[in-house]
Amino acid sequence: MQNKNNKVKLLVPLFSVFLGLLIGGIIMLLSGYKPIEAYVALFQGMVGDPYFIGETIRQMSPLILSGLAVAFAFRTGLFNIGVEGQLLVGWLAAVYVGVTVDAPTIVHVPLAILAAAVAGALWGAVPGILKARFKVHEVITTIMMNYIALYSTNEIIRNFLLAPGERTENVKESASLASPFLQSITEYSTLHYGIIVALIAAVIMWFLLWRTTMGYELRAVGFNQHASQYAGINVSKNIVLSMAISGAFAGIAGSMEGLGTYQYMTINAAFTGVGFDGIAVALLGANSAIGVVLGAALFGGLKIGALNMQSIAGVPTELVGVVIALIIFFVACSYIVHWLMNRVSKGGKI
Amino acid sequence: MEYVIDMRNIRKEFPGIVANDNITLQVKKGEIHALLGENGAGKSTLMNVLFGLYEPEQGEIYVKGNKVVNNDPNIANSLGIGMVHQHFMLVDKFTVTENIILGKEPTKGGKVDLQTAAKEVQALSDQYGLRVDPYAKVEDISVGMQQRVEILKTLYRGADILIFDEPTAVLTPQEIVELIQIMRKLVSEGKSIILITHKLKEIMEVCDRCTVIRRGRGVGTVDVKDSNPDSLAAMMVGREVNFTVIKGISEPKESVLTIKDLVVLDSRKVPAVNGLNLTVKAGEIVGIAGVDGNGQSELLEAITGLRKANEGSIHLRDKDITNKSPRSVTVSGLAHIPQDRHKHGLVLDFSVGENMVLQTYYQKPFSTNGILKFSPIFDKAKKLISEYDVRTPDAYTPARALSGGNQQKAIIAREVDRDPDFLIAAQPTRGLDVGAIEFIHSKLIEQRDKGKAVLLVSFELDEIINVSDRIAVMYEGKIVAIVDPKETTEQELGLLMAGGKRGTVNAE
Amino acid sequence: MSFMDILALIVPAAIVSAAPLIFTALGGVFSERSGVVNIGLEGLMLFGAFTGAVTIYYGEQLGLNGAAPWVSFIVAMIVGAMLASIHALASITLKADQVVSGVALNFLAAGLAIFLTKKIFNAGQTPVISERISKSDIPFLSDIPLIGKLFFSNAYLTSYVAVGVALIVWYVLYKTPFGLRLRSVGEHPMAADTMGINVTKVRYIGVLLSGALAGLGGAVYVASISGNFTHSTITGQGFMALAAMIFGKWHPLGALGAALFFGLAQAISISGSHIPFLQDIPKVFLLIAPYVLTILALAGLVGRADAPKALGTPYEKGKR
Amino acid sequence: GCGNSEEGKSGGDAKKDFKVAMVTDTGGVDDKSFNQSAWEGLTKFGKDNSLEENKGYKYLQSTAQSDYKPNLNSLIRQKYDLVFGIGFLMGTDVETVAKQQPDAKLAIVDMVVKGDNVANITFSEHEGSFLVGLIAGMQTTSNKVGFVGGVNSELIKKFENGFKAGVKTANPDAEILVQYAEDFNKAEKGQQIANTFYEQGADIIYHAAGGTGMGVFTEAKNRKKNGENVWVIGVDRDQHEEGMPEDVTLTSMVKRVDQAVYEVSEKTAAGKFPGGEIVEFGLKEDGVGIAPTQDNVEKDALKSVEDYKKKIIDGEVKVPKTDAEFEEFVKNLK
Ligand SMILES: Nc1ncnc2c1ncn2[C@@H]1O[C@H](COP(=O)(O)OP(=O)(O)OP(=O)(O)O)[C@@H](O)[C@H]1O
Ligand SMILES: Nc1ncnc2c1ncn2[C@@H]1O[C@H](COP(=O)(O)OP(=O)(O)OP(=O)(O)O)[C@@H](O)[C@H]1O
Ligand SMILES: [Mg+2]
Ligand SMILES: [Mg+2]
Repeated sequence: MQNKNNKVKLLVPLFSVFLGLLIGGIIMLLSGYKPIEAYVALFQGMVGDPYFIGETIRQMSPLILSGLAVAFAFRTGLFNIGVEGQLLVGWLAAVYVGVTVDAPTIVHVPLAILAAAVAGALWGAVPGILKARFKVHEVITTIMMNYIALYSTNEIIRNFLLAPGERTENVKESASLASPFLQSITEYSTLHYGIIVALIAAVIMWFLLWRTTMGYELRAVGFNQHASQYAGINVSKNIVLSMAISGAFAGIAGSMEGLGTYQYMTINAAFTGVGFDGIAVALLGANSAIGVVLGAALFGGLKIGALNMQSIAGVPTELVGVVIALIIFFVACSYIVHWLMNRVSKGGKI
Repeated sequence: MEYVIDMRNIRKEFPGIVANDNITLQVKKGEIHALLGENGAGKSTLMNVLFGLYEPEQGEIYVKGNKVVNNDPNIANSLGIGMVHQHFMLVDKFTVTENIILGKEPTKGGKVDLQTAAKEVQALSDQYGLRVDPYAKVEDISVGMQQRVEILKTLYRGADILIFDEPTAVLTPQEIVELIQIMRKLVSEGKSIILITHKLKEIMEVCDRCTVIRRGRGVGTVDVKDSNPDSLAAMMVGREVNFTVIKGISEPKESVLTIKDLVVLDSRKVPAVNGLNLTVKAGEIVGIAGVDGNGQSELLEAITGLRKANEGSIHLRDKDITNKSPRSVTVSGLAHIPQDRHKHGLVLDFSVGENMVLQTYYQKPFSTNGILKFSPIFDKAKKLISEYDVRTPDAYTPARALSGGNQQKAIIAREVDRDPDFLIAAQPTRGLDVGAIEFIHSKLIEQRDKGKAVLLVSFELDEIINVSDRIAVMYEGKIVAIVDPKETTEQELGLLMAGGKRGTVNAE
Repeated sequence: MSFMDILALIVPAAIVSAAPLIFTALGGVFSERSGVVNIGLEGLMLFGAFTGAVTIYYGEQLGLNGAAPWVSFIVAMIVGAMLASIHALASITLKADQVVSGVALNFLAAGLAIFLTKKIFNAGQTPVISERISKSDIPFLSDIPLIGKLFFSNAYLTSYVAVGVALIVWYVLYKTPFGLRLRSVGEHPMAADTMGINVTKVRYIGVLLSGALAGLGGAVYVASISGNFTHSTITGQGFMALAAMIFGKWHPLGALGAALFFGLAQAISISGSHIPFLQDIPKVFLLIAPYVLTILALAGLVGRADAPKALGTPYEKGKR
Repeated sequence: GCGNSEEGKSGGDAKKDFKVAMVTDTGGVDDKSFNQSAWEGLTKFGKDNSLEENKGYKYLQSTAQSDYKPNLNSLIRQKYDLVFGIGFLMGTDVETVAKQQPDAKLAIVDMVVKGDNVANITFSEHEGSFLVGLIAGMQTTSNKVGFVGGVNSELIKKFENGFKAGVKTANPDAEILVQYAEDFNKAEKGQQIANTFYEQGADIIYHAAGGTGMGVFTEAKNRKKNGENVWVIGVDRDQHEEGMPEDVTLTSMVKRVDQAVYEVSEKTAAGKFPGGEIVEFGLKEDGVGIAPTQDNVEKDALKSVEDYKKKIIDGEVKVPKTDAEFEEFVKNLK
């Protein structure tokens, strides 16, 4: 019984991916592209050789973290659309520490990541406080905080950290997550040690939520504030805490960009999109830690693979956006996937 | 055919359970027909089938002699069937009138004609003596009035067959009296009523016939005048049931709870508790009798730390717990079976096991240094589940999946097991069947006999009189009288609860 | 600059930029009042902008002239409703999580719109359209002293349509049987069901209307402001509309007010460096002012907003 | 995915084997701006040398900043002899890739980076902006003109200061309003800024603001329709079309990225890759200038443009790029 459930749990997403690709293929066919060639290129571009594997993993790291941020808040009954803004302030904090502080790597890297986490946490805590204290809906405040983060970080870079090229200086070697070793084994991909940070964060999220009294309180408040209050749990504190932890994950996602992928921060003319992608990753992963990691792998892989699909088969990268959307739809409508799976398995038997 | 309703061999399954198994129910025109059964026996399910909310897997339904296929409340409405649901089907933010006309709105030029509608509602409510304020918002009116709105909804649609699913579970004694009068009036106008209730006394008082079901199967239909509460209970449970609570004499000792001059404001900032004094001693059960809305909820919330006390003091033994947090009050030795089990008592999406440690999860052995220890938690839960006979597949099942009665047992298990000095039980048996009530009452008395102080708040005068050692009557935020249950009657209590005076009243 | 001049600068600008938000937020009101969360407003608006740009472009080719934008509005509404039907199917019939479905809709709309643009025009953006909605003074009304200059001169007709639609939505929701039913379905679908209301149908209508209005919002944006559709034409306006809807407490006139408030805050922020007493404020503070003001307004004045009770929960017959 | 690309005699002179490609920034290849212009240049080069699209010359589009490096790498791995990164945002990525792949030849537009195997292509936007500034200064009837920038940055500052210098040169009394939208994609912001400018009496606005600039056109068209005599000066390419049918485009400052891409490709194919050099395209190189559509520009303004073009090319006039240089420039005018 339990076993069968687990099997279905795994089959639904797999089947959803299949259906998403199938419909994506039909769209390609209708619009005059060659689906097989495109998908071969897509797959090649995800995991076809060490270089692409490196890029896919690199793309995963911030996605895992922004997905965790959304998922964590979701688990405690909050919808954090503000991951984007928390990511930006985390990015800036990490780069600031990376540029201005002198320290050995063993101190510098954790310090810079910590700075990102704290910055993200503070940024996330604001909507938490507003919700706990004034009952303001977190969806609006997090959207507003995104814009505030975008303009403020740009202004801070412009006034205090500007280097030629509309960006900050590179972070010091000692604060960098980049790894010549990882790059060399992946034929000079941008792969860096951030993935380790992201995976540790996933374990932390799981552990926090499911193995600690703090997680017990957070989940209780997420499900039923009245009962939590009755049980002696401080509801306001937990709302703020939840948003702060969510923001911390988002902030660390920013440090992936600042210490790993780019080594600097640019003046952003628009949002990075990583925060919004995090919503999709969290939902694909059913808000569980392991699900988020897998969701990020799929999402990141498809996005990287799309570049190769464009390059080799000439199919616009946007098609992958359509496929991702379809996959999310099918995961969400697991009902219809179950139904189709039943049809298929029955048909197979007869 | 003489039956207005004739349901034959109804079968209704839910995933993994047969809720109705070959049940037959026949209702005569102009009668009040009781439907009796334990919690989860399948009463509501059967009525929902009749009302067209569920489609049965098997069986036939005849209404007024015609076979019907009824898979939509619209069809039920047109057949003249109306239902007052166990959980009210009212839109809180709408007015009384809006709730009543919903789905069948009178219009004038495409616009809902609220004025005409309100007039109609007023006329209807006058006709049957169902006092309602057509313009009041449902969230602002009493539960009793909400129920009258539910009844008006069915009458507005011209129903002549009415289903009442546990209407009295949420009413005060006065409201129950009114409801019974209303039902009589309805029947006298030629309407037929199906009444679901766990209160055998009510069945004896108003019903003509009674159909009993047990675990989804029909046990039989009897004429009420040929039966008595004991026989009905035995039919329903399948064994003899004790109604009179067996308890020894109480031996009160030192004061455990002492409340002095307490003032508590309600959410509209009006004093709901207004200079209240009360003591509860070790080894006694004090029952608080009172009409809903006289400050009982606010009193309990102030004691438990959920609401701020504006004046006065509350002591638990020697400890001042006035305006302390719920956590520190709990730690001081208070346990609380809350009035609303879904809102306060349980985190419905947590497993039964997780709910069992709702106040103790942070203590040893359930956690150390902030890390949860699951085996002690679930060991504890399993022990409580078997000790208190909580019917659940296992400790890992979400609390949501349990029936109300079993949810209540789980709460009681958790609260009593913490071995508190002082136990508050608010409406502990609301909506439960007689078997479950019996169990809960015996647990309360067991606590008393162990030397604990118990405060029981209930709108059921039966319960108050049977279980309490002392009764405190609460009226307009004060304790207006303390009476001895052995020396009082329901009539006297009812009078006091309505603000009447008794010779010498000494609120200690 | 006199105070009147400042107002004359800010108020019309606010009204101009608010119209697309108003339409989209009103769409949100329909969907969410029926109990269906609609995070997909952004995607619906984006697809509306795409549809609007394409329709106007081909409308020009077909010689529709000044009628082209208006035709595009109708087409965008139809297409928006069609796109929203995916959200409706997923979240109402298939009982999918409504947030998930809405997020998927955003991805779908963005991907599809650019994909189709590339397919149709062989370019990442549509051509610039010539036929637009143009600013004009409203006859007579613009001659009223004070008010005329602020509210009725130099403005888009679509802005007044937006205000009119807000009033209509209010009337529909609060005065008609359909509105009563729609709201009841969002508050307590089971109650509505027992009253013989077809919950599924009403929710479908709510979601389709949201698609139509959000599509209209996007098309109006193109016809009155951006003039063409690119991958960055709609970036966040749908989310702002969502915020306006919540800010406005799920009430059509509230959403209208909130959208105007956003427009006003934005206009102050932009004109700030030309207004005497705001001139010396560092630019970045003016830039973030609209968002900070919104948060302050919410915390200080508006506070708790009660969402429709059944918002976000799929309705299953017989489930409690 | 490069198994089918034949291992070849690279570095040969034969143009047949020469392969060249570019990576767009997030604007996309048809942004009606410098990406598109670069692609036009590359396409012309391909056609002129009868290369096959997608084999001999091609582009890759980036949807996010993080796509730049993978895209650059991908093209190098497909053995393209020269890879362009379009836009200063790609600077660091080009630099890193160049370091990692010393055999590859790269070029970056609008930016200067380190590396012997990178050609740096820059433009003298300030010189072109100076010319349109002259026109604005001469043709304003209100003595007030405006400049709308996208995101405040060193690059856009070149546009601003060149423009202001041109205005002041032609018309020392003119007032110049300046505002940055801090966004390249917010048409409604562009419209509101333009509204504010026009409302305050400006009659000509020069924009360097990408999609935000679309709002400037919208506002101008509205006003022209209502009888006001207002103008917009376009940027990067001839934006005559954006101003139609109300005809509000006075002229445009064009930046010939196509020209630059073509020339650098040609040089490289001929074995003269300008690695490590800065290739500056100014007025002299025809890298910047005013658009071919000049119908709305008055005769004497055009004449003045010609005069100053010559002076700038001859080094007689040095156009300011930064705020400080502009201050200096204005001082010297008096
Ligand atoms: N929606 C449902 N889904 C699954 N099972 C259900 C559902 N509703 C009822 N059941 C099952 O059917 C049985 C009968 O439930 P029903 O609500 O009819 O009991 P009842 O007799 O009305 O009980 P009570 O006296 O507590 O109201 C229950 O034991 C339950 O297991
Ligand atoms: N969401 C659900 N999923 C599965 N079973 C359910 C669900 N809700 C109720 N049930 C089943 O319905 C049965 C009866 O529940 P019900 O709520 O009617 O109990 P109750 O005693 O009447 O509660 P209450 O005191 O709240 O009226 C339970 O046995 C439970 O198993
Ligand atoms: Mg029931
Ligand atoms: Mg019950």
